[in-house]
Amino acid sequence: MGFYGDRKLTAEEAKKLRETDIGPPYFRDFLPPVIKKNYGQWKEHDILSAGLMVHTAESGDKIWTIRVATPRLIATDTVREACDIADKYCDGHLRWTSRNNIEFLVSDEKKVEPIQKELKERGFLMGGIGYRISNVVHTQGWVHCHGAATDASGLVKSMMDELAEYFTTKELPNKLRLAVACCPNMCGAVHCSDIAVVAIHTTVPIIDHDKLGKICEIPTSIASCPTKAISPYPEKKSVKIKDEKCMYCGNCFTVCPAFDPFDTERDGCAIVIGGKVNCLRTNTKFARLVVPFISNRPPRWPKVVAIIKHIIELYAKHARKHERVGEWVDRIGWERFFKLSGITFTYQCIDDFTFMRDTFRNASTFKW
Amino acid sequence: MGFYGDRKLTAEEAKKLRETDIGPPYFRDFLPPVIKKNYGQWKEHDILSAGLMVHTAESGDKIWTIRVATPRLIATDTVREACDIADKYCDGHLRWTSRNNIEFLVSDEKKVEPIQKELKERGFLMGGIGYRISNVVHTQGWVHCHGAATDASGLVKSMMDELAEYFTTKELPNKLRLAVACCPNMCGAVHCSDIAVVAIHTTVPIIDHDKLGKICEIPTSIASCPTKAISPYPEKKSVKIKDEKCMYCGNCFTVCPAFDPFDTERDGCAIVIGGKVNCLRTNTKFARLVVPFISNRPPRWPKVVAIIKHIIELYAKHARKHERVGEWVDRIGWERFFKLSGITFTYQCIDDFTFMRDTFRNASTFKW
Amino acid sequence: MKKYETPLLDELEKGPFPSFVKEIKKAAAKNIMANDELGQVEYSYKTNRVYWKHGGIVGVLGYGGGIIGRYSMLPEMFPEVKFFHTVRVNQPSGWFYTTEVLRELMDICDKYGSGICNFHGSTGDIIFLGTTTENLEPIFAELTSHEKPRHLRFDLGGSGSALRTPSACNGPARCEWANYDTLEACHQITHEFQDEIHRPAFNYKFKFKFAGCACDCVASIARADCSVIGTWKGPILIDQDAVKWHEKKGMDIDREIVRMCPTECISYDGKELKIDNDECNRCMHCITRLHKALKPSGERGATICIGNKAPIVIGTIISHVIIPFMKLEPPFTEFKELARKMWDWWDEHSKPRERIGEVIEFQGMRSFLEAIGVEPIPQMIKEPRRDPFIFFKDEDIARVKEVEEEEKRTGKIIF
Amino acid sequence: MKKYETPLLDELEKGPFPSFVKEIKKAAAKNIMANDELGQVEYSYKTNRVYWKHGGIVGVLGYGGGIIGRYSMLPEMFPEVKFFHTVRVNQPSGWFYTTEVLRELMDICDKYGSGICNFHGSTGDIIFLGTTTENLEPIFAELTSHEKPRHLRFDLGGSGSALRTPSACNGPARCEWANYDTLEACHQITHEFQDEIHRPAFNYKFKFKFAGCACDCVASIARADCSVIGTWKGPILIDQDAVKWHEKKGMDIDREIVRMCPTECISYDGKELKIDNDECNRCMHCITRLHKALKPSGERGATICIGNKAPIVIGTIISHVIIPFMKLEPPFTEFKELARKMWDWWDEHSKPRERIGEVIEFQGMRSFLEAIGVEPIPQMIKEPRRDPFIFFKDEDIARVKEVEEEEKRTGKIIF
Ligand code: SRM
Ligand code: SRM
Ligand code: SRM
Ligand code: SRM
Ligand code: SF4
Ligand code: SF4
Ligand code: SF4
Ligand code: SF4
Ligand code: SF4
Ligand code: SF4
Ligand code: SF4
Ligand code: SF4
Repeated sequence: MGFYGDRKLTAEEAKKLRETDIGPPYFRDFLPPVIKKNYGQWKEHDILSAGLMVHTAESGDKIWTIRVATPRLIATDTVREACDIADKYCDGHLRWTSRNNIEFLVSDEKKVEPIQKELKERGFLMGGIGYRISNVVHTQGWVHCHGAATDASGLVKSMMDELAEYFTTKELPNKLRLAVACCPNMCGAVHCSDIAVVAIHTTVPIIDHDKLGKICEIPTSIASCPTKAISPYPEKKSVKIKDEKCMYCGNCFTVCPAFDPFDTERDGCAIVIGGKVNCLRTNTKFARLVVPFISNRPPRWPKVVAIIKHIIELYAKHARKHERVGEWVDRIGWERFFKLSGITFTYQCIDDFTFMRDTFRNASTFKW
Repeated sequence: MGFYGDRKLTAEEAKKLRETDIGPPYFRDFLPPVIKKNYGQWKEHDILSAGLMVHTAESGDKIWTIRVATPRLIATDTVREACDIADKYCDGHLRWTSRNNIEFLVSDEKKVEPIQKELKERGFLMGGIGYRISNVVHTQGWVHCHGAATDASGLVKSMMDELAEYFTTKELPNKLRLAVACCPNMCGAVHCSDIAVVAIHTTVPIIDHDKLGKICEIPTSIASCPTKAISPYPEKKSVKIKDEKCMYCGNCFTVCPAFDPFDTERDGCAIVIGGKVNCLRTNTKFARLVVPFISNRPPRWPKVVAIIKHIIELYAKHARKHERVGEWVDRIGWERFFKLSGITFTYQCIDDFTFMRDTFRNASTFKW
Repeated sequence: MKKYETPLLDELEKGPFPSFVKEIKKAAAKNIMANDELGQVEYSYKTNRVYWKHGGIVGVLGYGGGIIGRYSMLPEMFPEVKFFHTVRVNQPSGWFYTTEVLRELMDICDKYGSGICNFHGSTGDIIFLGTTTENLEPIFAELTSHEKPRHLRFDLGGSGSALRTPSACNGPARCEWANYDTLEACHQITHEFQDEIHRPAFNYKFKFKFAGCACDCVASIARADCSVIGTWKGPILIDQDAVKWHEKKGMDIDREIVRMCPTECISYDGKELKIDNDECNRCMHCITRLHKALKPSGERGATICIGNKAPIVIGTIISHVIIPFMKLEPPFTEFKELARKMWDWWDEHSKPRERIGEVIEFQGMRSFLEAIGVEPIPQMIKEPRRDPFIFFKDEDIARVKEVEEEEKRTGKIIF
Repeated sequence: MKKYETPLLDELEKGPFPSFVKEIKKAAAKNIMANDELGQVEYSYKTNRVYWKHGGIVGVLGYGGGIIGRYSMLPEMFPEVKFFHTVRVNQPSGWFYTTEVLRELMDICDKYGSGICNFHGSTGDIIFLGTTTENLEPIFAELTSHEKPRHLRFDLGGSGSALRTPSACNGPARCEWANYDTLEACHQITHEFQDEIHRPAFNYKFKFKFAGCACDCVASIARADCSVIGTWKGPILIDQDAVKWHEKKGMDIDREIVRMCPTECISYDGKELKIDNDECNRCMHCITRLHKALKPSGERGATICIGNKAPIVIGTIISHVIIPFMKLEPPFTEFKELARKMWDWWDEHSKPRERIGEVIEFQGMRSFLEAIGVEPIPQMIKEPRRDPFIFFKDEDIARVKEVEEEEKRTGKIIF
C-alpha cells in the first residue's frame, strides 16, 4: 500500500520527500496504444447499445467503450475492482467521464462481449450512452459539506433507481442531463441542466452576535448579501437581517459561520428544468424554477423523485426527436408546460431578482 | 372665430364661462353615419393603393379611407383646408391616425376618385397604407422642448423626403415604422420602432452650483442619475458628477435646470433598429443601437438620412415577405447585419447597462 | 412684424414630404408668435442647439396639468416667444372629428395661440403649440364653456404626475378585428378619471392606451403604463374558399402562413387549411394576412398589460401581462376598480418619479398581484425565474406542508 | 469499531442504481473514519440536517490550496470524523488512467484517509474524502515524491481564491470532432500556472475548461470562468452517400436536419443535401446527427468565452464570447498571454469574492477588451444595447469627427 507499504510517513520523512508544483501527470502516458496511434484521427463512432459504443479511426482501427454508472462517491476497493476488470479486458486502461461514469476502453473486439458479461455479473450498471439519461452531476451534501441544505448522494440514488431504465435501455428524444446541488452555491452547476434539484433554505438565518463580532468582518458580512438584507447593528457590534429582504441563499453563512440558515423543517428542494449547456440548434439555456419547495424526506425524497419522473415522461411523450427538455418547453410555451404537467404555478416561479424584467410576458400572445 | 368672435375673453368672463372636468367630447358624435350604422360590424378591408383602402361591413356598406401625410406640426389654415376637403367629399368627417396622418372618410364611392384628384392637386401626399413606410412618430425638438439634443421635425422632413416613394408607392416586406426622439426621455417612444433616431448628448453636464443650491433639491438631483454619477458636494452646497460614470442622459437636467448637458459640437444622433410593437409572429422587440453618434448637421442631417436609407434598402432586398426589420435581423444574426451593412461596430454597441448580461453572446455559434 | 431670414429652414421647404417649415411660415404670415418661433428655430438650426428653458409651472385654476410652461432663453431676440406654453387638449377617442369642431378649435388656437398645432401629441392630445400665461384661462373657458349653443366642448389633457390622456385605436369604428369597444372604453375611462387627469396626485405619470387586437395600432404595449389589448377565446373560423382566393392572388400559403405561425399550429395540404386552435397563441399573423379567410370567434375581451415606460432611470420597460383576460363592456366596472387598486398600491409603494412598472420591479410582482387580488398564473411570464433566490411567506410553506400531509395520508403525490 | 444502526441509509442500498451507501459501508468495514462518516450521515438522515462545520484553513506547507478543511459538529458522537478534510488531487487531462496509478492512488487514500473518494469532484479533481490534519503532509509527500521508481506522481488541485484545476473533454483521444487538442491544452496550461493553482493570489476562484467542439461535453460554458470551445472556419464536407445511409436507417432528413438547422441554411431535395456554409453558425446539430456524412473542414481553433459563475451574488452568469477565434496549438503562447492579461485586469478592478464575469459586468466589456487588446466585433454579442445610455471617450468622438471631416471632403458617407 503506497510506496512505503502500510507504513505511514512521518512528518520528517514527508518533508524530505515532498515536491511542489509538479502538476498532474501527463495524460498521454495513460492512453491505450490504439488511442495513442490514432490520436486526433478518429473518423466516426457508432452507438451499439446503451452501454457500448465504438469509435473508428481513419486508419480503420477501432476502440470500444463500455460505460458503467458509479455513485461517484466510491470506495477504494470498488476502484480496485474496476482496475481488475480493466486489467483483464482493457490492457489496464480506463477512464472516467465528465459525468462520473467509468468507461472501459477495449481495443480487442473479442473482449467486448466478455467484458460486458463480467460487468453484468459483478452488478455494474451499463448504459448512459446516446439519447438517454446519464449519471447525475452532483455535490457533497450531508456526506461532507457544511452548507448542505439536503443530501446529494441520496437524492441521486433515489432518482436514478426510479429512472434506471432510461440509463440502461429506454430512449428519449435526446440526451437528458440531471443534476443536484445541495445549496444555492450550486457546485453542481445545475443552472444549465435539463432537470435539476437545487436544495434551498427557507428561513432567515439566525445570527450569533457574539460569534460574529469575534470571527467575522462586518463589512464582508454585509457585502455577502445579494439582496442587501444585511445592515450594521452597532449596538451589538454585529449585523442584523431585514427579514422581508432575505431569500435564504445562505451566502452570509458561507462567508461567516455566525449566520445559521439551517432549519430541519424548512430546508428542502426546488426543481428547475429546461437548461442545456451546448449550443446545438439553440443557445445554452438556463434551467427555470417549476417547483419552489419540497420538504426534505430522506431517505427517498419520494415527491422530488415523482415529479422528476413525471416531467421526464411528459418529455418522452411530447417532445420531438432531438429536442432537449428546454427546447421542447420553449416551443410549446411555459404556460402549456404547466397545464400539461399539472404542476401548481406559484408566486415563487415569477422572478423577482435582477432579470425579472426579461422574464415577464410582454405580449397578449400566450396559450389559454 | 371662437364663440366670441375675434374678441379675446377677459379674465373675468373666462372665470364665469369656464367649466372643469367635462372630459373629451363623445367620439360617436363625430362618426360618419356609415360608421355609426356599421359600428363593430366590419367584415373586411382591401388596400386599393398606398393611399386608399376600403372597409366593407357585414351589411355590405363600405367606407373608403384616403390617407395623407402631415408634418404633424400644422398651421390652423392647413387644418381648415383639410376641413374644406372633408366637407366637400366626406360630409364633414375625417380623422387622424395614431401616426399623425389624416384620413378622409368617404362613404360615397363616386367621390373616391375626385377627392384623390383634388388632394393631389392641392399637394397633399397620399400613402402610408400597407407594406410601406408611414409617417414618423416624433417629438418637439428645437421647435418647443427645452431638452432637445436635436430637432425632430427637421430630421423627419429630411428622412421622409428621401423615403417618400416608400410612402407613396414602393412596397417593402412589411410595414416599416420610423420614429425620432429628441432626447433620451424618448417621448417618441422609439424603443420599439423598426428604425429610429434618438438624439443624445455626449458631454458631462456642467453644473451651475449657485443655481443648484437655490432652485433644486440635492437628494432629488442625486436620485435622478441612472448610473449614480452624482454625489453630494457639501463645500458648495451642491453636487458633483463623477465624469467616468456619466452617460449624458440628461435626466439631471430634466429634474434640475442647474445641470447643462448641451454642447453644440457634441450633441447628435444615435440610430437604433429592429424594434416592433405588435406581437404578430414574434413578441414585441426592442430597437438596438447600430450607430452610436452622428453630429447634428441641420438642416438636412445627411448622414443620418443616408444610413437609414441604406438600412431600408438592405431590408427591402434581404428580408422575407412579412418579416419586420427586427425579425429579419434576428433571423440572420446581428453579426451578419453588420457585415451586410458595412456599418462600423463600436464599443458603444456593446451594452453596459443593467441588461448587458443577456445581450452578450453565450455561444460559439455565430457567423463569421 | 419682424421678418427673419431663414436660409436653413428654407431648405426644409423643398422636397416631396409635407414641410413643417411651410406650416410655421403659413402661421407666421399672420401671427407674431409664430413669426418669432420661426426666428428662434432658425437660430437653433444656425447654432446647433435649443433655446427653450425650464420655467415655473403654469396652468389653469383648479387644474394641476394640461399646460406645459415654456419660455425662450432669448426673449430679447424673440420677444413674442418669451412665453410659449403648450396647451394639451384631450382628443376624442380614435381621433375622429367633424369639420365643425376642428374649425372651432382652430379659431381658438389662432385667437390665443400661435396658430400652430400638433396633430397630435405623442400621447394623443391635440396640442396648441405656444401661448402666453394670460391666455390660458380664456382658452380654457372657450374650450369648456357650455354657455352658447355650439359643437365644441373640449377639456384639457394630462401632464405632470397625473393620469395622462388615454388614447385608443379606431377599433370597432373602422376595423374588423376589434375585440372590444376601444373607443367607448377610452371615452368612459377618461371620463371616470377626470380628477386623476387634471389634478396630479400620483407620484409620476400614468398612461392608458386601448388597442383592439394584438396588432396594437396605438402602440399601447410600448407606450402606456396600462396597455389594454383586445383578444378572444374561441377558435379561428376558416373560410376555405377565401383561402383559395388568397392563394390565387399570389400568396404562398406554406411560406407566408404555415411556416410563419409561431406556434406551428397551422397546416395546409393544398386543399384544406387547418388550425390547431388549442395551440394557437392568437398572434394575429394568419388572420391579418388571410384577412378574407380567417376570423376569430367566441368570447371577446382584452389582455391587460402593465408597466411600460421610457428608458430613464432604470432602462426601458414594456408592459407585461397582469390580467390575461378581462371582459371589457360598458360600464367597465371591473376595469375601473382594477385601476383604482393599482394606483393605491402604487401610491403606497412608490417614491416621487417612480412609474408603476419600476415599482413592480422594486417590490416584485407578487406584492402587486396580491394588492389587486389576482392569482399568479403562467400566462403572466415568458419563463420562470432562473436563480435559486426564492422568497417565501410563512403561509406558502404552510400550504406546502398541508399538501404534503395530504400526500402522506392518501399516498398520492399532488403535483 | 463501533457499529452504527443505519436503517435509513440501508434503504439506499436497495434498487438498481449503484449505491453510495454500499460504498461507504465497503470502506467502513475496514476504516474507522469511514465508519464514523456512515454514522454521521445516518444521523443527518434521521434529523434532517448537516453536521459539518466551518473550520480553520488547513493545507500543506507552501501551498494555499488543494485541501478543504472540514470538522464534525458532533465530535463526541463521531470522534473519527472530528477532522475530515478533503484532498483535491489534480486529475490527468481527460480522466484517463492506467490501473497501476489508480491502485497506487487508492493505496494512499486507504492508508491516510477514509478509503472513500469522489471520482471526480465537480471541478474535475480526484477527491480523497476525509483525512486528518496531520495526514496531509504525508499524503502530499506520497503523491509528489519522485524518490522511488513508480508510476504515480500527482499534485494537488486548486481551492480557495486561486486558479482551479482545469479540465478537458476527451477530445482527440476518442472523438472525431475535436477542433484542437483539448487534453494537451489542459495539460500544458495546468503546468504553466502551477503557482496560480497552489498559491491563492486572486480575488476569487478562476476556472478553465476545455471542450473540443460546440457539444461542450465538459460543460465549459456553464462551469468555467474561461471556457475554451473548439470550432472551425471552413465549409462542412458532405458525403452524399452517407446521407442516404442515414436516411435508410430511418432518419427523416427534412424534419430532423433541415428544419432543425437554426440558420435555415440546409436544403435537401431527396437527392442532394446542400449547406450554405456562409450562413452556418457551426452549431454542430447536423454534423452530430448525420455523423457519418458530414464533417467540418478548414482552419481549426477555439472560441474563448469568459465569465461563467454560480448564482451568488448577482445571479448566474454563463460565459460569453471574447475571442471568436484563436488558434490553439502547443505551446499555447497566445492563450497563456491572454490569461495573464485577463488576470491582471481582473486583479486591478476587483474586490475580494468578485469573479471575473462579475467584474466585466461592473466595469463594462470595453474596459476588459481594451486591457486584453481586443477590438470589439459583433460576434461578441447576441444583440446591441437597447437603452440610449451610451458612454463615449473623447477619442471616440474625435474619431467620429475625423470620419465626418473625410465625408465632407469626399462627399461620400462612410457607414
Ligand atoms: C408633447 C410630447 C412630445 C410630442 O411632441 O408629442 C411630450 C413632451 C414632453 N415630455 Fe414626454 N411628451 C410626450 C409624450 C411622451 C411619450 C409617448 C407617449 O405618451 O406615447 C413618452 C414615452 C412613454 C412613457 O411615458 O414612458 C414620454 C416620455 C417622457 C419622459 C420620460 C418618462 C419616463 O418615465 O422616463 C419625460 C421626462 C419627465 O417625465 O420628466 C417626458 C417629459 C416631457 C416634457 C414635459 C419635458 C420635460 O422635461 O419636462 C416635454 C414637454 C415638451 C414640450 O415642449 O411640450 N416625456 N413623453 C408628448 C405629449 C403630447 C401629448 O400629450 O399628446
Ligand atoms: C389607422 C391605424 C389605427 C388608428 O387608429 O390610427 C391603423 C390601421 C390599420 N392597421 Fe395598424 N394602424 C395604425 C397603426 C399601427 C401601429 C402603431 C404604430 O405604427 O405606431 C402598429 C404597430 C406597429 C409595430 O408593430 O411597430 C400597427 C400594426 C399593424 C399590423 C401588424 C403589422 C406587422 O408587424 O405584421 C397590422 C396587420 C397588417 O398589416 O395586416 C395592422 C393592420 C391595420 C389595418 C389593416 C386594420 C384594419 O383592418 O383596418 C388598418 C390599415 C392598415 C394600414 O395602414 O396598412 N396594423 N398599426 C394606424 C395608422 C397609422 C398610420 O398613419 O400609418
Ligand atoms: C467538491 C465540490 C463539489 C463536489 O462534490 O464535487 C465543491 C465543494 C465546495 N464548494 Fe464548490 N465545489 C465544487 C465545484 C464547484 C462548481 C462546479 C465546477 O467547478 O464545475 C461550482 C459552480 C461553478 C462556479 O465556479 O461558478 C462551484 C461553486 C461554488 C461556490 C459559488 C461560487 C460563486 O462564484 O458563486 C462556492 C462558494 C464560495 O466560493 O465560497 C463554493 C464553495 C464550495 C465549498 C468550498 C464550500 C464553502 O462554502 O466553503 C465546498 C466544499 C465542500 C466539501 O465538503 O468539500 N462552490 N463549486 C467541487 C469541487 C471538486 C473539485 O475540485 O473537483
Ligand atoms: C464521454 C463524454 C466526454 C468526456 O470527456 O467525458 C462525452 C462523449 C460524447 N459526447 Fe458528449 N460527452 C460527455 C458529456 C457531455 C456533456 C456535459 C454534461 O453532460 O455535463 C454535454 C453537454 C450537455 C448539455 O448540453 O447539457 C454533452 C453533449 C453532447 C452532445 C449534444 C447533445 C444535444 O443537446 O443535442 C453530443 C451530440 C450527440 O449526442 O450526438 C455529444 C456527443 C458525444 C459523443 C458522441 C462524441 C463522440 O463522437 O465521441 C460521445 C459519446 C456520446 C454519448 O455519451 O452519447 N455530447 N456531452 C461525456 C460523457 C458524460 C457521461 O458520462 O454521460
Ligand atoms: S452546493 Fe453548497 S452544500 Fe453542496 S457542496 Fe457546494 S457549497 Fe457545499
Ligand atoms: S441568507 Fe442570503 S439573502 Fe438572507 S441575509 Fe444571508 S446572504 Fe442575505
Ligand atoms: S424627447 Fe426629450 S427633448 Fe424631445 S420632447 Fe421629449 S423631453 Fe423634450
Ligand atoms: S447626464 Fe445622466 S448620467 Fe450624467 S450625471 Fe446627469 S443624470 Fe447622471
Ligand atoms: S389594433 Fe387591431 S382592432 Fe385596433 S385598429 Fe389595429 S387592427 Fe384594428
Ligand atoms: S393567430 Fe398566430 S399563432 Fe394562431 S394560428 Fe394564426 S399565425 Fe398561428
Ligand atoms: S466536446 Fe466535442 S470534441 Fe469534446 S468530446 Fe464532446 S463532441 Fe468530442
Ligand atoms: S452546423 Fe448547425 S447551423 Fe451549420 S448547417 Fe449544421 S445545423 Fe445548420
